Amino acid sequence: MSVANAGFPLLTVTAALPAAGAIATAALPAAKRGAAKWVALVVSVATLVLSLVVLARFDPGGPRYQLTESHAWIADFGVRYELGVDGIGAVLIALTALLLPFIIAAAWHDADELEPARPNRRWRPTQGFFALMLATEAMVIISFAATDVFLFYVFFEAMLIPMYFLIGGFGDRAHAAGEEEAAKQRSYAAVKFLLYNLVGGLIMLAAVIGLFVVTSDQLGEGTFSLQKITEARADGGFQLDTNIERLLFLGFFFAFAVKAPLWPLHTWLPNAMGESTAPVAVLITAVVDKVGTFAMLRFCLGLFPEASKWATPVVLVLALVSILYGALLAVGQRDIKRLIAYASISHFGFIILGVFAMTSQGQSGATLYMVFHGVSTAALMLVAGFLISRRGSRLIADYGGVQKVAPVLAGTFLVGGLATLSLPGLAPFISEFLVLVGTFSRYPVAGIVATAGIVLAALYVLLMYQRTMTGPVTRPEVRAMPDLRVREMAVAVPLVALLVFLGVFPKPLTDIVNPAVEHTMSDVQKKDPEPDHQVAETGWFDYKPAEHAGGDHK
Amino acid sequence: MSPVNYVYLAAVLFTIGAAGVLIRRNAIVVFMCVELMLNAANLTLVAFSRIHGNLDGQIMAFFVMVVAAAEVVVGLAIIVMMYRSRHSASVDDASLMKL
Amino acid sequence: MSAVATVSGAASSVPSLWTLGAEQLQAPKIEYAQLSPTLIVLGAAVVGIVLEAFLPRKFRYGAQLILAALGLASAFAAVLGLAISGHATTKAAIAGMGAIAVDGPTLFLQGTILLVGLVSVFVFAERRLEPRSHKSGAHVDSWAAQPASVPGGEGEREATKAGWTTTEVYPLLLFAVGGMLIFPAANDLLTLFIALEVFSLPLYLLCALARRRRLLSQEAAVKYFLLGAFSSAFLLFGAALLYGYAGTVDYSGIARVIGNADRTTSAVLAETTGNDALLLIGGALVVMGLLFKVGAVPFHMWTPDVYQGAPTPVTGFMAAATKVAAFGALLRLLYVVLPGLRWDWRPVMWGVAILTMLAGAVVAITQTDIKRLLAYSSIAHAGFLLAGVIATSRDGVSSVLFYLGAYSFVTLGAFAVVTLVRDAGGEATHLSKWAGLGRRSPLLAGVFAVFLLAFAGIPLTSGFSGKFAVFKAAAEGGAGALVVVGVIASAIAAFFYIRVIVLMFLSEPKADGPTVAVPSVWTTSAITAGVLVTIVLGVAPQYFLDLASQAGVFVR
Amino acid sequence: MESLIGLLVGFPLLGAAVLLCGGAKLDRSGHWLGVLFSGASFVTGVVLFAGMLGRPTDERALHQHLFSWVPVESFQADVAFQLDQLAMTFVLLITGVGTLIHIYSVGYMEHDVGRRRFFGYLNLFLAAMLLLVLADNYLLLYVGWEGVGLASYLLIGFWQFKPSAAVAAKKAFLVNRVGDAGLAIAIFLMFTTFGTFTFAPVLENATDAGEGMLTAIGLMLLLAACGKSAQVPLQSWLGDAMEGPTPVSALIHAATMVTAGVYLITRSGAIFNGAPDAQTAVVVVGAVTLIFGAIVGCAKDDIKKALAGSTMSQIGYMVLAAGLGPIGYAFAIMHLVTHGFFKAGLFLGAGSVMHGMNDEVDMRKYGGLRKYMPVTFVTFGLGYLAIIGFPGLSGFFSKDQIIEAAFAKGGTQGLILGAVTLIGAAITAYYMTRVMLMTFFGEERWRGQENEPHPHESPKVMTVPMIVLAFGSVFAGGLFKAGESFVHWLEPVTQFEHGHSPFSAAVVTGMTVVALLIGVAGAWLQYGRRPVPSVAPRGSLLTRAARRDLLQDDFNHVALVKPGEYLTRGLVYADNKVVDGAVNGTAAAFGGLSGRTRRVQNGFVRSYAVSMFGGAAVLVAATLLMRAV
Repeated sequence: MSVANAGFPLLTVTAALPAAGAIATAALPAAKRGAAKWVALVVSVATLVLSLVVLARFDPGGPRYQLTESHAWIADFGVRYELGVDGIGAVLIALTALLLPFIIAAAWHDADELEPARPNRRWRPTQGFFALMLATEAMVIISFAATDVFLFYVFFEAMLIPMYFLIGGFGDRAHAAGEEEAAKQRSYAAVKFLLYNLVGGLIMLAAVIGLFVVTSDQLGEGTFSLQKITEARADGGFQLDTNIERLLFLGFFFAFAVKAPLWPLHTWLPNAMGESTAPVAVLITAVVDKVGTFAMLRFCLGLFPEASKWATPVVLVLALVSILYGALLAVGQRDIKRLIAYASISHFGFIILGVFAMTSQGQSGATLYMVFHGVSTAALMLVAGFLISRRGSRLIADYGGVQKVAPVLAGTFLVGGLATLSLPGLAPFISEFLVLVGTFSRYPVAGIVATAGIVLAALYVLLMYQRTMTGPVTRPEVRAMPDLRVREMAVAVPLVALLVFLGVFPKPLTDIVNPAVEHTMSDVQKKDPEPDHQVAETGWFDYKPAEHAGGDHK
Repeated sequence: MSPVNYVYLAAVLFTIGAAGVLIRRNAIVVFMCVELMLNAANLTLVAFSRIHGNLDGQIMAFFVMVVAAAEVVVGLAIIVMMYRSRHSASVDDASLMKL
Repeated sequence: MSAVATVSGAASSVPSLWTLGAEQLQAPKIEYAQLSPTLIVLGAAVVGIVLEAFLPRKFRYGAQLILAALGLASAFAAVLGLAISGHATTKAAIAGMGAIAVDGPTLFLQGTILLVGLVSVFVFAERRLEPRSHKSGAHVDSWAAQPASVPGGEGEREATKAGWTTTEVYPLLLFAVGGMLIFPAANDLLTLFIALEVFSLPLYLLCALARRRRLLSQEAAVKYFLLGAFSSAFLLFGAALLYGYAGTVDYSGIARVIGNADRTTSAVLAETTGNDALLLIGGALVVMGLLFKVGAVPFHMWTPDVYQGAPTPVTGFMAAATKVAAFGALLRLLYVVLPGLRWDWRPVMWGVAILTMLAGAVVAITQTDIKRLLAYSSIAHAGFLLAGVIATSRDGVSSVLFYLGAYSFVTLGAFAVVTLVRDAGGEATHLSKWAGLGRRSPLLAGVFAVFLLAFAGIPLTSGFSGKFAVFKAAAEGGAGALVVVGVIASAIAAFFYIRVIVLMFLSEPKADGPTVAVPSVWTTSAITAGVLVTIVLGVAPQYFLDLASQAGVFVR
Repeated sequence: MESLIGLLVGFPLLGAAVLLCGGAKLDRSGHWLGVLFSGASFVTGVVLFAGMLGRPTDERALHQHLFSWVPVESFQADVAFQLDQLAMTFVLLITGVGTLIHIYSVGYMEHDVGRRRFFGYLNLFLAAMLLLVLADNYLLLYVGWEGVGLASYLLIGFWQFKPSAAVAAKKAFLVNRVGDAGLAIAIFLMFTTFGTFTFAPVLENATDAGEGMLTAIGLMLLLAACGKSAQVPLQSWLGDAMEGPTPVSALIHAATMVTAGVYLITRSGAIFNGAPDAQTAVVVVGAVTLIFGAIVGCAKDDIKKALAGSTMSQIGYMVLAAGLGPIGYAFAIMHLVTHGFFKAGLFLGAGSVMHGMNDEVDMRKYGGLRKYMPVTFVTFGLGYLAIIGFPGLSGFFSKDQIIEAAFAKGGTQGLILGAVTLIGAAITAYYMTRVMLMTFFGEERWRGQENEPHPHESPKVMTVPMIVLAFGSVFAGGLFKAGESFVHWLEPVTQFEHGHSPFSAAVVTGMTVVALLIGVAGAWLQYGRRPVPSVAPRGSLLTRAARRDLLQDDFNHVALVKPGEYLTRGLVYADNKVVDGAVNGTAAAFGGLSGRTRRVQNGFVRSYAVSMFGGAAVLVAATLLMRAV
């Protein structure tokens, strides 16, 4: 620890940069609207660079948590300012930092409608919008890097505030029932988002306090430090009473299940994603919600392994329900953004499935899933946002034949969609397949049920594509639709390229993630199930021509 | 007779006072009932002081009297002010703020 | 009282004031240094009265303001001096012949109260908000031009034209503060009662002194006064019974008797202590008197009405300072006098705490007046504080102290903000008027949002640190269930805080919406103080937590 | 040598990338670029083939390991290729026929605005298909598997402005997805059983797994095969797939992609050999589809749909053969190859006809075209003779082998299968003759209709590929049959054992010829002697059912689509009312509670006092109670 402290506080800086950027952006005067956008973009790119440095500095072979920082914060609560990343945290920080520039670029004009007709010294929506985004980024990064439960909790909760204003304050002007109704829906969605997560957070607060109490009477002084607790458990200095552990687990899990979101706590997501602007929707589902699934992996399993195992059956069932339920509801949606929201619910089902399958394939898959789902949803949702901004409507029925007038838009949209239905060759396929294999190898039935999800995914994606992009062009609004502009290309194309690249060559990521997953597996003291008939892996080099490949052992 | 009976009497007085507060409408009367309760307390103090054979109770009683007097000053002022502005001393009229 | 300590304990010889002459009584010993904060404040108050009597009207405002500010500031300096010189910890002692305990909690709370008083003085002194008077063109503040005059009557009109105001508020404030300084320090039942009255009576009056909406203001005063007097009668009767049980009003004395250290000293004591009814009823009644002051269910019903009717600066002062003082007294009573009865009062307090948290939160949901809303939220917070009180541990004490410090400034700031949102009729307290405030003046709305988030206990605000400290103490004290209830209550409470935020930021401004008055340096500084404390205690509370935990021991 | 394998996939992949990302500047040259890339792939294939022939049998298989793809603990997925005789066969078929069809398309798509995109997709398909057959493990095969699915989706829906095309594309992808799920599960099973899913280790050790597991895996693989090869019950998409441009139907939905299922079964032979029940299932599926497709083929008036039905039925033959085990694998592949030639030829012929007939597909509006498009007539005719199994042509040999093998299965099962294949042969002869007659003979029914077409022969760029394919359909069979060359070629991979047919080869051949004569005669009686009505007669019940693809879509609609719609609607409702309602209900409940409780605050001091008094009483009582208990 102390050794690590000597080092340069990379993680803190990575998180502090966007925070500073947020303040800077917010501070800009009303007239400097354009500058605000650029500041935000530049800062987010700089953060991306830093996060890449984090990835580079992270040594997969090294200790579990790296780049650690540890400073006293609130001794009375046993709270320290402790940062550190394992492979999982590192890649998720990278994901966050990666998506923000695209989100900001995509949201370039989203706050413009709100700008008052005549400049007003006090009311500066654009500055506020981008400042809030950067603030969210900072908080998300901290919560990915926090190795102190309390520190994590603080930002896990605080994150809600900027998100709340992003959802409630800025919407796309594309509501079917007019702006009046839209405003109502927006604030409803924002409040719903905040209340759901706040309730989850408060229940978690009870568990956090409980954790403090048990640590303080078992370790002498209460602590929230993951390392401390894990070490203490390792050398037997810390065993939780079964029931207490289960209660605490439930407290934590509830909060994360709301955030993730897991059925039946999911209903806030469609509202939030439906009413907010597409970039904000991406911020919700691709970045903020990942904190929930990440926290399950790191805190639920890391702190309460026994309880996690105890809860696994129920969680798996809920995850499966989420997968199928989300997919079926996606099929039934008439609103593009709500459709993508339900698709995300289905995907979060997969992630949680992978986390709780407790096999290395499942958990690596889940981690990769978080990243890839982030990228694919970003691609799909942002392009959808471009589409919606052109037509001013979110209803699928208002489109048709777009492919003819805007082929590039349609193309990127299709690739995003194919990624969402996890087509091989695109990144999400790898994660989904890993999750399925991992689940199947321990819970075959669950694996098979989940596999049904991939069929449904094809259904809702292709239905949406068919109804929006194909067919004859009947509507004048569609006929007048321009293809992607340069800015929009700059957003969509790199994401698509990334999807393809990671789909073909994910090894860099798996190399970083695998060791971290091993650690998690050791937390829960689980081993991968052995194959019934393990065969010596015959590499390609000692490959024999197939004269006995017929298996004619008669 | 045993000083304990005074305690019982005091208890009765206190209850009467409390009942008065709950029942009567006129602010002045309500206030007087409160005073009655204070005096019941006084009586208790004195009685116990007698029982315990130390003076704390009696001393306290004097303090209470003084306090009661001060309270009267403030209380009457407020009640009179209310009366002047609404020409009624009924506490039930003072119910603009509710829910 | 122990000055006139017991004559020969024999019940046969009839002790009375007359027989006293025989004995020479030793002059009571008063530690002026340790009582200095109280003395300074009360002294300043008296001087204030004199000034009020002799100064010509136009000088009064300035003089009173300076006097009050100086008095409070120097009193605070005195508190600091005492704390630094170790009176909070090592040199903690009973002073004033056993009447006053000068120890950690006392000094911590006195410091808090003094700061709150100081900030309140600033809010009291605000005279930018009201329009100038026509005739003299003098600035006026939010105090009645002439309290004695009939609302809407000739006298009032005259006074208003003349631009008079009630400068008596400053001495009254000082008296109230004086009483509050004694309240948590009181080390015997009599002092407790006196202190209670000393700070209650000025408050009753302050409630009645609003310039606008005088009927409401007077009604608030009446309700507060009658109910206050009622409750103090209960407290007194309870005190009498306790005296009856223990034969002394001295805290430590009673505690000793309860802990049957010296029951056998006298036959009488043996007899009275024979029936616990005296003790239990007495204790219950005293506690009830204090619960009334902290506004715990079911003794809370005065809170909304009084908070709404009283002049907003007074509301802020009451909400902050009264709670601090009352909880201080409650803590001392339960921890010093009745620790022996823990197993009797804890379950009861459990009930009260749960009721208070839930009722406060639930009823607040449907409130439409911002001041009433804050009143109910203060009830809910009283509930959270009670959870800390129940912990019955050193952590419990310090957590409550910290919470009080944090909460009082948030409250002050919030009510200070309320004073600024005005329309033709004075303050626009109806929630519907607050719609779209965020568009009109984002800064103010933002500040208020910070306060609301602190109330809601969102991390990085003092509200969260406080709530965490209290719940932690409660959980450690084995009140886990209470924590869960508290969490649920906070969830419910969050709902209406958020409602206000939604109203301010997400709903379109009304055409006839209120204007936000630009305050003078006074209110500004008050609000700034509120925000600063809220953030600092939220982000880096460690120092203050240490302070509180050092101050967490009562001297017995 | 190994290093060349990558190029097989690389060329078309590069082509696809260039064409799809290239932008409008490639519009004019794009198609030739596409041809170039596929041609390059073909040449590479030939080179490798030559190299392979140059090596002794047991060293023919090549292996190329490119890079480790997804390594997670024991889950080691590599991108590695395996080029053995089986793969080689497919490579040549795919690249060869593929290139021909590329060339053909240059002419066929000449006037289409999206031609560059079209060739991009075609190249993409070639890449995916080659990946499928070259993969050395099931996961990589899965990638190719879904890749061809994507290509097929894109090409069926190529004319997206036609809603029917878009819907057909979606349907094809969905039905295939069901099959893909099967393949995925099969891979899971292999991973959990063997800890790997690379061909060599899995197949070598298949028998350790035990029959139960092998059966499970086998059935899952069969499901996958059904999806891709349009076998019952997942056959419904193939007919609609004809919405795509005809070259696509020729390449993907006749020659190559749809036969992937057969490849999968053959490749996984070791697994099926160990699971007789699975084999039986395969055989049954094959037999049923064989008849099913044939019947559908008889009733269709749309020439492409008729050919689609026949494709279905021919693949039925292959699947059936593959289901017979080592006695059938080689013949399945052999028929696959010959079928690749003549069916591609037939489709291109059909395309050529449509080209000359304003894209008219209804055969009832054809007739007597032989003198207007002689080349098409001849090539189509040769393909026709080949498919009905006219002695001496390729179809005859391959089909005859399968029938023989079917009988050789032995026992009643063998007899039934033999009978089915014979009947199939008869029906094949019938519907193909029907197509032939309706298109090229009889009076010219297209005359005198509005915008009367002017039938004309297609340009060289189209006819040349047809001619080449015609050669293939004539001679390939004989070539393969000669000295069992083909069987010996494949034996190292697929095993071969001689089945012992109850009848001598001569007898079987005789029966086959009889069957085909019956079929031809039947068709002649119906369509050759009397004029063909240009509007379809109502027809018998069976005919009408067959025109509706034997009600397969109606069945799916009733059994799956409708219930699905109800389910989703129900869930959408439930999500709003129940799941969400619960939460909103709680909120409302608190609101109501609050509304009621606040009434207590009635503004009267005295009632407040009451509550205080009551509170005090309760407090006292409770305290006393605490002491009492």
